[in-house]
Amino acid sequence: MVAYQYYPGCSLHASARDYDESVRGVLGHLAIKLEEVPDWNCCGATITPSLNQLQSQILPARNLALAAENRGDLVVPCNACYMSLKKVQHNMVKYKEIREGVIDIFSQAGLSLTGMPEVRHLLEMIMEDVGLAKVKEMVTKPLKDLKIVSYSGCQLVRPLGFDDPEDPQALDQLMEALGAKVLPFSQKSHCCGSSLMTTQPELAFKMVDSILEEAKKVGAEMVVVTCPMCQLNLDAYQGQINNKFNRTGQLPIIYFTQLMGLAMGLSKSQLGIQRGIVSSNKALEKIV
Amino acid sequence: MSDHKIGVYVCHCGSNINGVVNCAKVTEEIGKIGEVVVAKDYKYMCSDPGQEMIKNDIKEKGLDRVVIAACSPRMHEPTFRRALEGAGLNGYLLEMANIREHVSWVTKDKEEATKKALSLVKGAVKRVKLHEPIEEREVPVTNTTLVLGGGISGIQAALQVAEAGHKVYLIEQKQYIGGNMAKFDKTFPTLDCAACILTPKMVDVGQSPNIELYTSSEVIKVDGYVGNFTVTVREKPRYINHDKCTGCGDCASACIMKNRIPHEFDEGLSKRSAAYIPFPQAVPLKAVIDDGNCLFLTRKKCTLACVKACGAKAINFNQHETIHEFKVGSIILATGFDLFDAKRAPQYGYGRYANVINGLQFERMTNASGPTSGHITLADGTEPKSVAVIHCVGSRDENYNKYCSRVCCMSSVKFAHLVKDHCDAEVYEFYIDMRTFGKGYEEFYNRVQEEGVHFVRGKGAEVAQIDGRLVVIAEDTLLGQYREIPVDMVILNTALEPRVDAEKVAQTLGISRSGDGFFMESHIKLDPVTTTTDGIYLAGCCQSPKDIPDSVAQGSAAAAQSLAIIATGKVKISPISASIDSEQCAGCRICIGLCTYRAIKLNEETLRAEINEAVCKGCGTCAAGCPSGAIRVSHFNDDQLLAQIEGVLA
Amino acid sequence: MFKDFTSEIMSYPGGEKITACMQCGTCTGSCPTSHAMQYTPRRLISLIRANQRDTVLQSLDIWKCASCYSCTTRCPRGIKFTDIMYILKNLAWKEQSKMENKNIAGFYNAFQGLIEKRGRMNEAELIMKYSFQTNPVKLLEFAPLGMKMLLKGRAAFSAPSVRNQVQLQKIMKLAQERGGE
Amino acid sequence: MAPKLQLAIYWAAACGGCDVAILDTDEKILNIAEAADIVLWPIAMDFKYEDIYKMEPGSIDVCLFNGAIRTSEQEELAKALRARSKFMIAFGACAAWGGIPSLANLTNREGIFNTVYKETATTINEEDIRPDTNYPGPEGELHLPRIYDRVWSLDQVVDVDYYVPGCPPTPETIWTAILAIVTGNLPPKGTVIGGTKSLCDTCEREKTEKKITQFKRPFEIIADPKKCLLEQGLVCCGPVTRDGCGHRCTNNNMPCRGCYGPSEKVSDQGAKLLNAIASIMDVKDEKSAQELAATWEDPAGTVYRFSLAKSLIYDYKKGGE
Repeated sequence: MVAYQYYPGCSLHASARDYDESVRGVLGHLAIKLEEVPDWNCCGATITPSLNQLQSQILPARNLALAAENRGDLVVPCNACYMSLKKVQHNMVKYKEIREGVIDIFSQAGLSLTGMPEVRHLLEMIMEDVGLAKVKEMVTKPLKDLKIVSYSGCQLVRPLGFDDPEDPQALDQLMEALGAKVLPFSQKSHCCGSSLMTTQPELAFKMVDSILEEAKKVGAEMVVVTCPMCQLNLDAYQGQINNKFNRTGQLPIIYFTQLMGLAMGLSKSQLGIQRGIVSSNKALEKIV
Repeated sequence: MSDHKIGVYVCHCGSNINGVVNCAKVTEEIGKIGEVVVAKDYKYMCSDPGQEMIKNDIKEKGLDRVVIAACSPRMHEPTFRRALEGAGLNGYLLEMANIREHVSWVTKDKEEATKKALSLVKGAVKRVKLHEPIEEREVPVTNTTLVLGGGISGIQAALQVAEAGHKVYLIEQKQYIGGNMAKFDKTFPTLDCAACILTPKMVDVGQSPNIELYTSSEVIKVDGYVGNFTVTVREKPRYINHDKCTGCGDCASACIMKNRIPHEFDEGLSKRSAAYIPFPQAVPLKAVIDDGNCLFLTRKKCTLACVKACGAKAINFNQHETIHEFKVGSIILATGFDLFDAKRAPQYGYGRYANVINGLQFERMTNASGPTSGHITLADGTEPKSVAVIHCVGSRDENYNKYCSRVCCMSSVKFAHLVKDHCDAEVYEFYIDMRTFGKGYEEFYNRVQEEGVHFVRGKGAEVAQIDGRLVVIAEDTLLGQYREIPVDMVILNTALEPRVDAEKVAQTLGISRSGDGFFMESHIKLDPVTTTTDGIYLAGCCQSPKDIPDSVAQGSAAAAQSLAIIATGKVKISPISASIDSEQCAGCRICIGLCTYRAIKLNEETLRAEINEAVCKGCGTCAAGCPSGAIRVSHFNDDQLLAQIEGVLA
Repeated sequence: MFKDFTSEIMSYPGGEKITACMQCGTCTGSCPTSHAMQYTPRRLISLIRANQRDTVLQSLDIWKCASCYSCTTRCPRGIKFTDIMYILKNLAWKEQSKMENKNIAGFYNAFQGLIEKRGRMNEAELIMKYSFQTNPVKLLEFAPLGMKMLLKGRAAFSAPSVRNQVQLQKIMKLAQERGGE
Repeated sequence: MAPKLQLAIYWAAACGGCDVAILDTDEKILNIAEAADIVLWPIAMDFKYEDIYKMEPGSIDVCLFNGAIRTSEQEELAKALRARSKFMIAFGACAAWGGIPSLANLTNREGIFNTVYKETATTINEEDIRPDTNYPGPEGELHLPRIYDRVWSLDQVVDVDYYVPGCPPTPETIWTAILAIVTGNLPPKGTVIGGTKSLCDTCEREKTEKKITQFKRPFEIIADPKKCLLEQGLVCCGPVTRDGCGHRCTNNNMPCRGCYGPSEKVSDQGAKLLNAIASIMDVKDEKSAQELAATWEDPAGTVYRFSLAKSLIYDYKKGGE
């Protein structure tokens, strides 16, 4: 059994519980073992870096230090956490003053940085380590005729991501491997507004609306996401946004792992599918 | 102890050196060294009086070695060598210490600079003692020229050499000459019709008794050296007998692949057959068979309708490739450029949105003999009511190419004019800086401004398609506002890039490329036509992006270089070269792979390496790599270098 | 100290290349929120280079960055503008007097406070804290969504935290003490 | 009958292998004994310093000096013997170019002491005691030799007449040297007794154009016995090393380690080899060069295994402290 270290991030223990459930379900099904990083802490997302640069290095660095105690790559399902962890790793290599600052602070708190694991997004790991061939092999219920758009979001592909920052391909390829019909979508890596949704909703509403409207126009039945933040903004606020801009129609926002699970024959409840604010029952009728 | 008589001359270079380095102090200190009989400093050592001073000292004081502390030897070593020779001393008994570029220009602290200058001069003194007199050699020149590339600059160069009465081999990779210019409609700033000015030159090439044209051909090997190259050329089979083909096009009409293959000459905007005439003015005007798409050649399954249709019986599927070998005195490289593939910048929607096109596609669209017969049309056949031109796609951008592609500002303005001229749509130009530097260019820009084109200062950031309409997103930086401007058509004015096979060509010819990937000239200002390999010259966009006037000028300049060595009849070869001590050579072959100029070969009988000193450039790479120390570079041998280091460190 | 604002920005990781800007506006054109900014990203660079420190740090525009990194990816001169936005926010935050928007300050305070205290985030708790710090009426606005989330099992009310809180608090405090750079 | 040769054999920083090598001349040792009186040979016979100091200048005909110079005692003895010997011979790689002991020059005295007296896993030295040159013992103050900051070859501290290369020198080489001295058939001063070509030159393995795609260590592959070892990724010092050893290593399918020192035209054995190997690494850019270089275990210890003391990167001309 291949083993990875798992950094779920705060959301997956709360608002994105469904993501966590489907991740564990699918990877279990693929005989991949996840070991949760012991005593991990919040990555600081985009908030801590806005307030205090050193703290924003310290938070992810502590996770990297804890993860370094075990073996295996560090797999991260959340785009924001992925970017935070990867960026700190990058900074620690590139900037001597950051590296020394972090190590010095750690030494005063009994923490040592013995090494750093490879930080990889869950999608990256599935594409590169599991591979499309294996995924196709595991599909028992192809998502035939399910029309989707894949929405990678920004921090999966920028600035240090593994896919093309303008026109990411991995999620499209994975969804096609599951049998879904992937529609052309120009906003694959546009931004969902992230935390602006709370502080400046007028900005975030417009961003989400633009994404949802294009998805509807190209005829998508669902939007597939790789990040709990994207999911929350697109799903939970969809009602309010529709009201504000007088839009009709609702689009379910689903995690890619949930569709993987369905295609591989796992049950809806096992994958947390009922937890979407916008129900996906209708869209999924034809496959389940 | 050797008893040399060394003269040391420290140049002030006005205040260039003396402003930082205390030249008098350096002179005084160096004069204390025993073998230095003369030490002088002077305002301009390279001036006539400066040189006279050196010559007189050599004659009067019997100097046998000279050290000059001045600028880079690249600048004035030949000058001072001539001075030594004028006084009867071998020019290689000279050593220059570069106290300008290496000291005064890069050091702020005056004391440090003086100290460093003194060290360098001491090194030079130690070294010059070990210099040996060496002689330059002369070799005869073959009076033929090979031009590689049949675009406008290659054509210009070939015609000029041919007109001077000398033989030219013109090698073109495509089936026809004319290059990119043949695709244009109008040229800036005069709006001359490209075909009208280019076609006569193409015809001249075809008719000149001094030009042997080889199309569908490429250079696969170059041996030899300046004045005496042997070039091997592979001519691919064309499956058409050129003596019989009349260029009538009957084969094209008959071909069962008709209208099924994207036509390269039309940048994919039209479809062609597998047998076709490239374009009506093509030289040579002969049919071409596309071996990648011909059903007979690829699958042996075809009714051979073309063969039946050809009245001249010109089609011959039994042709094979031919290898030619030419002896030439010089080579002119004019291989042109590739257009940046706009798909590499997906944010502009090229390849995704039908009405996003590149500049060459627009050229074909406006060309009267092009796919739309000169009409500017959208994918649905209608005329656009608004057009955006985005500058700098793939240029001036760290993510793609850092350099400015130089022609796009002007061609964009030309596009704007042509749109106004053809269909009077609104035109938006998205630019970073307008660079209209040539003769008549600013005036042309001014004229197009007056035609009512909207110039938006801001780089197009993205092209979106909203409700079926293209939208260019950019900041109007003069307004300081984010803008979304809806248009019907977007023209991406993409970068000019080094050709995809530039590295291969550079290796075949043994020349270098600069950081941007274009072929490297030997001096960017004073020698932009020659390469670092003697006898190989550059013309046109293979050296850097340039417009037609500049390409033509460089083509002529390259021709002049080639004619110059033919006129002299002989070339001088630098005496600095490597030699192999066959007693010490172990035949390990390390040096052979290292030599960029292919000057080293293994003697199969003795199993020792041998150097062709005429080809050797004296770069020293082999000497550094030779593990047994068998290779020695004259004028740069280990003893001399170590002595210099010791002198500097002393 | 610093000669001017430009050298101050350049001294932080990510701010190095600010002088390379050629004012092409690709950043603004790529930014999903620049339409709502008084000073677009390109103008902010101009203002920094014109040494208008207060204008920049007092601007609410810097708090409109969503950290999507579009500007950074597309910048033709390799300027990491997202990182520069972070630097600007750091400086503005340190000089609190320059922070005017209560909502923004409240949210960032609430988030940071929770992390410093417990090391992990809880959205429900964050929203409550944020609302109390700014305007408790907000709670009513969030209530319907909160209810939905609760019903779907997506709200956790128990406060999650790291076990080694002492260690986490210590390293966060040390980082804070070092001037937040 | 001519008077017997007065022969001294001394060792400095060395492993003792050179002394054993003299015995390895087998029955020829008897011929040596016949031709020479051994006046000094610490490994085999009992001598005191006073015995040496008592000798007159020029009273020793030949001194075979093996080992490098790394302590004050060794330098002192080298000078004392030089003063009393007609011919001073740097015997073996250590005396000639510093040998393996001179790899210590990659660090300094402090670094070596740290390793030996502090950092090794089995060392317990809580008071951080370091060797000292003075020790107040019960019988009075004792003086110990001082260890130098770096290791020198013999000719960096005294004038040397001939060099006998090898680690250790082969019996054939030793015999050639002794024969030359006994018969008075002397080559020019400074000559290295050995071949005049490089080992690579006389090596019979088949050579083609070289490209190293991966560095290998001898235990990792079974090398093709017919082909050039360097081409198989084994770092062989043959190209830069003097021949005359009889190809003992390469004949046994092991790469040359360079113990016969730099060949005739090579001034810096390690730098030359490093240069040559860098030239044939099959790489395209800096990154792939770094990746390939990382597969090479201990480059400095490989190219400079026997000659670091003579490397140009140090101030190679001065000796002593």
